[in-house]
Amino acid sequence: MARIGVFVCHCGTNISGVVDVSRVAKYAESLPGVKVAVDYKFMCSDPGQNTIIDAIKTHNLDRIVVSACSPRMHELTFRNTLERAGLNPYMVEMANIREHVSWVHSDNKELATEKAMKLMEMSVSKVRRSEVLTKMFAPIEKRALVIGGGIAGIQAALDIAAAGYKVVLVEKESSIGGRMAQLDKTFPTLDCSACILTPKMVAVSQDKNITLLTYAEVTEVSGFIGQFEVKIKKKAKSVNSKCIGCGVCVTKCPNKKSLSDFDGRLGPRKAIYTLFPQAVPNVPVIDRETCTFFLTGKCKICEKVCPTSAVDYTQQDELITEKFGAVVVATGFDIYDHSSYGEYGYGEIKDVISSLQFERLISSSGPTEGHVVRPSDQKEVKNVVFIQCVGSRDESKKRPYCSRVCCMYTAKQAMLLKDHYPETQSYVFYIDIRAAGKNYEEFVQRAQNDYGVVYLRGRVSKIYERGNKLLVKGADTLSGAQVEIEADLVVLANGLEPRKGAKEFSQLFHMSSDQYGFYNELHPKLAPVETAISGVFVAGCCQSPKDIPDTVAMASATAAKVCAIFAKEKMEVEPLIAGVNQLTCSGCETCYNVCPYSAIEMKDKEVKRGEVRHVAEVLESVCKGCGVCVGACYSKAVDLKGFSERQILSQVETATMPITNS
Amino acid sequence: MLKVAYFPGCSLSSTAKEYDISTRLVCEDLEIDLVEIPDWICCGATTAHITSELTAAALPAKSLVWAEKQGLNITSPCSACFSRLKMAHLHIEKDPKLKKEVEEVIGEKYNGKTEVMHLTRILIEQYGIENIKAKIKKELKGLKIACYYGCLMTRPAEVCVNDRVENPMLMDNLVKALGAEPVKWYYKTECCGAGFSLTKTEIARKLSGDILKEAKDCGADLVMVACPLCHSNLDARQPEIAKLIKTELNIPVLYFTQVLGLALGYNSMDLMLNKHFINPKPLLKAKGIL
Amino acid sequence: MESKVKEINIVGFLCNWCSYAGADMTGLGRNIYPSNIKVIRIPCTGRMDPMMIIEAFHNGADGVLVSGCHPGDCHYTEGNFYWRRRYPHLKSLLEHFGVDRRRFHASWVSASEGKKFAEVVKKVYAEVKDWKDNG
Amino acid sequence: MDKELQEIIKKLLAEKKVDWAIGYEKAYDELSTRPAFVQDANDTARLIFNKYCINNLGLYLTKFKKNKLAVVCKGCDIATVFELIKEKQFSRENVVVIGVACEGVLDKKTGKQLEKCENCRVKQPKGADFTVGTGKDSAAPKNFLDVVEFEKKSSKEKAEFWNRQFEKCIRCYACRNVCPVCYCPDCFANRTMPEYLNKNVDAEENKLFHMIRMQHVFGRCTDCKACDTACPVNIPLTLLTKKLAKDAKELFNYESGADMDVLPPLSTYNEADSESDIL
Repeated sequence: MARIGVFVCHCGTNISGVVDVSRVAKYAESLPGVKVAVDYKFMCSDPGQNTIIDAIKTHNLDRIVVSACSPRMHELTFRNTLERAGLNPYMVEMANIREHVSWVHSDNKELATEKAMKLMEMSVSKVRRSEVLTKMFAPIEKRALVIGGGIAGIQAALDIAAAGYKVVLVEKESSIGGRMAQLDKTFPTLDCSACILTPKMVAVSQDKNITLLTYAEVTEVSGFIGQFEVKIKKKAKSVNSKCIGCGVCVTKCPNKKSLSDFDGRLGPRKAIYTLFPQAVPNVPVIDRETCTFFLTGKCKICEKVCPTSAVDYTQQDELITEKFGAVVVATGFDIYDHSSYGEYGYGEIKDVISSLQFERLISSSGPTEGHVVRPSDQKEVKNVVFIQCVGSRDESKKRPYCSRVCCMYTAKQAMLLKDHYPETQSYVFYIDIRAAGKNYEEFVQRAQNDYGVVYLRGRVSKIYERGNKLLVKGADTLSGAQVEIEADLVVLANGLEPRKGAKEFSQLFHMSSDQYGFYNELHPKLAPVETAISGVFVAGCCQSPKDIPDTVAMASATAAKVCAIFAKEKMEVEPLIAGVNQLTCSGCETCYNVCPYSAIEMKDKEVKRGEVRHVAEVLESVCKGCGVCVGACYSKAVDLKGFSERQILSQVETATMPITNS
Repeated sequence: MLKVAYFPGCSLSSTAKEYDISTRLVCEDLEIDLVEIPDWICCGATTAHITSELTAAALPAKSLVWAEKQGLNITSPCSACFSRLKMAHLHIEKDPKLKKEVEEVIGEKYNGKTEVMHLTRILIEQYGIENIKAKIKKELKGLKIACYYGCLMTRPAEVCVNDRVENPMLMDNLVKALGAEPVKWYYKTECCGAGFSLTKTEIARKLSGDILKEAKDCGADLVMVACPLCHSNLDARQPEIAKLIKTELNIPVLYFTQVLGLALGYNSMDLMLNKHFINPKPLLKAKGIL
Repeated sequence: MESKVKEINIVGFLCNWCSYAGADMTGLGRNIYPSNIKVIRIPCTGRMDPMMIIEAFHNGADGVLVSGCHPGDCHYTEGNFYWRRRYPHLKSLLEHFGVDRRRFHASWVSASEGKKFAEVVKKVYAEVKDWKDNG
Repeated sequence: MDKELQEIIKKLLAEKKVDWAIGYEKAYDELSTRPAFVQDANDTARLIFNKYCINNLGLYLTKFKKNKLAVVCKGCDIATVFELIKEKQFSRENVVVIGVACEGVLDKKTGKQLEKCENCRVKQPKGADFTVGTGKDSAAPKNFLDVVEFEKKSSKEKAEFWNRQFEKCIRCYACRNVCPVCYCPDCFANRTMPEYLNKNVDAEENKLFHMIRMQHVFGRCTDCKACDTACPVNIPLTLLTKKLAKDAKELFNYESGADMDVLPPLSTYNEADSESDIL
């Protein structure tokens, strides 16, 4: 038989000013199982808590009801009180007679008191059905997996490594660096992208805690927080670890048939190549689809010229399986493919280029060594038109969102152009200027005031090729005029979208994504780097478009989250989770279908001797205790600890019974 | 045998008679069965759709329902008729309330089973370029043609099925198949100003002039069209435009069915080439086609 | 015949993260509402087992209110979407068995909508009273 | 037709494609049939199909889960089989569905055709592995006229109607026991902890049982009428099961057992679901 103590709080006069607290306590004494009931001025104060501890000892109580304020306020306080008194912390229930009674029913003290008595009684009947719950612990594999070697992945890896934990950084290209490595300068400071990125890339390669796997991809994931098991495919590089990065092979390779994706396909790329001069690791790879040797069986020049015999044509793809405790997903973005824009020439007009192509053109390590020339005839440019919101804020292209960085990089590109070629004139077509960020608005103002960039508010309706010029027709909605500009080059501000294959990738982790394919964070405000999958975090543009400072901040945030997991010896898991009675489970998979966290596993299990059944099982470290499975289970085999069917049913019964003995 | 309901419309019964004649001729030659809708009524352009949504939908619905009953798709060579038929269909499909009203007005059920296809699509896509090629009697070698699509065939984007709104290629591909050379130009879908043809003629003159000049600059021998309104602007107004912009234009404007007819071996009289203001015969003779 | 205030009994199921917090907010704002509602805290409307509602009516509750986070705001991302499916089905079934539709309600109340919670309770109270008085 | 049916089953048993075949056989009089369980290929001669084969044999599939089974199904019974497969009670590979064309079945008590057979759209079975005979489907869709009529009553009238009905109920649980989707290992009605249901038999308690059972089979019940036919005191359970079918269709455009790829309505959601009635 339960031994229950009921403690009624006055909360100064907050409660007692409306509710007859002594009557509530008196009524409590009449309830079955209640051994003691007292009222006190401030239950949450030290003396108040001590009253509870003393009563537990004197009356040998095993369950407590505190009639006071909202459990959202003080449930934790009283759980700790119970723990100090040597009771299981989950044996306390609170009756909310302040927020839900005295403060809202001050118009009728009699009814307020009766309701307070009822709520207290409901808590008593609930606590009588409470079960001892023990905090659970799960082991943690203290190694982190970071997927994506852009600035987000680099930062996350460095931060986690700095805390002393092992990190594996997986990058699908042959070098880390990501999109930031393609950029020339960065806004709003105009410092050189490579200059600030390269040291971080080198730091990654030199950090003893970081294992760098480039030219590699994650292919399979199982397990859960603390215990992820991940298969990684290391693609054959055809160059082994003896390589010293001298680059002779690349120089001598006669095959330059392919175009460099890194350079926006504006320049050639050898069959053996490093992504860019500052690549980390500085080890070239052979593209077997274009290499003459792999196609025809002849050539082998790279093997001949290599001073360290590092070229190895026999290398095979390798599949490795590793265990991780937490994962940071930083898979980045692609730019919107503007070939869907007929009015800009379906991507077929050579001198209408993407923003990333412009970055490569103006970069001194780019295909033209920093000379901004027209791709069609390599001539220098004079008039350049920039068009913003290409694949952003465009309902018709199903891209209604703002890509956040285009206003800024367009201003930057126009300024850089003027710096390089003072005689050029830039025009920018825009919808709105979105320059929210430290020193951002000032930056755009500089472009307009100091650099003479002409901003036209409106869209371009058509680009015509006219002789060797481009005729750009558009509207300037501020003056209401039709504008025609004869341009040498048109640069589109392509919006940001998820990497191709982002949806398929998210399925590896059962992460959810929005309609565009950006990964969903757990909560848009209060859990922006967590995902619905415990132990999997997101950083950078795979979650939504953002600039470099936000990306870096987000990456560091994920690192903090990962370190917080790793800092514990074992992982503590709230015990208020679901559990399956497998004897009554019918194996219909309804719970498995509805669980938002993939915390249900279906198993063929011997539930009775000699009887193997298809049944559900809750992954305790994954379950977050929402109870959707309980609401959905018609076999009534799943239950939720702390909010069990028995507890709620008893509350329902008590709530509908009239008050007795009052 | 390809069978399709035929909606000629008012232009093809009057100012664009040659379009109607050449269409029927070409289809007969290619063995495409055009079933003229008996008692076809006005498509509604442009008075209906600027005054009443219901009338604009109900007028074409009548013809659409007839075609549906025959189990036929429906075509019209006139871009305006095509546009109205197509838009009415799209509007009715999208708006259940309108559908109900239309059904009440026409007194029949509208199921939307009939597809509205412009004649270019019927010929080039359904009948097929390869099949046309097989029937060619005379290759139109050396003829540079600017294919002009105008607005009604291509806009809004929903009507432009299987082609690119901003740079349509259907007629260009046909021209190539006939042995002529399609000119690469950018004014394929620019506005000819037909909407202002009678009210603010100077706008129509300016816009049509731009198109003709661009065609000429890009080296076109003739402009090929698929719309009676475009034709009247580009052809009938050409002399006054030439005077206005002080440039000699003299660039014949033919319907695509006429060009196709030439390749199938028909002569000037068959195709009513004499009906044009800019006489195409000297050019065609010079190229050895007539 | 008009029923006495005391005779009306409403059971409220509020999700912990939005509506329960919203009801707390009602208290903070001292917005008065009928005391007939007795609140049971649940983690999420997705936890709402339809059996509990059937049992509540069976036990003699005059009204039931289930309140959760607005769609898209669920603490568990999608729990309230499942509830949003159970609700119309359950309401329709209960009605078929003779449980008047004025007796069973659902609402979305966020943690900041203290005033709204008071309004919702008033509305539910009025509906239940209307049923009790006028049949 | 019986011959053809027997041959198919004989072959399946002889070739060891299935362990058991479930069909119908003649019972104590001409108007009675009962389920027959055949294990021996030489024992198939007793299998028949006629207009008195009212049982939904899908019921027995969950009781022989470990075996490979062949089951004789009327078009309407196939929905049950599909629903059970969807609920992972067995896999499609483990059951051979032998569809029999059906011109409607008769309730031998009344001699009348079951109401569900009137507008039957699966007289010709769909989705079966073998089909015997040909049937002509009704062109008219299922109608819910009686449910609509009942819905017009006031809630007081409805409550009174059901109270009268459930006063008759003796809680024999026949309705549950013949229900193919009532396969829970431990029915809530039998539980003592928590005690969802008192064990005493009275109108209120009986109504609670039926309300919960109906809620539990929502979106899964194929409206096969097994419960309605089985009820010894003639409670019109069809008025409830048809309501479920109507609601599933109207609220969620769902038809139990119709589409193997669509999850039951309460196992999924759509972000655009209606919230017309939510405050």
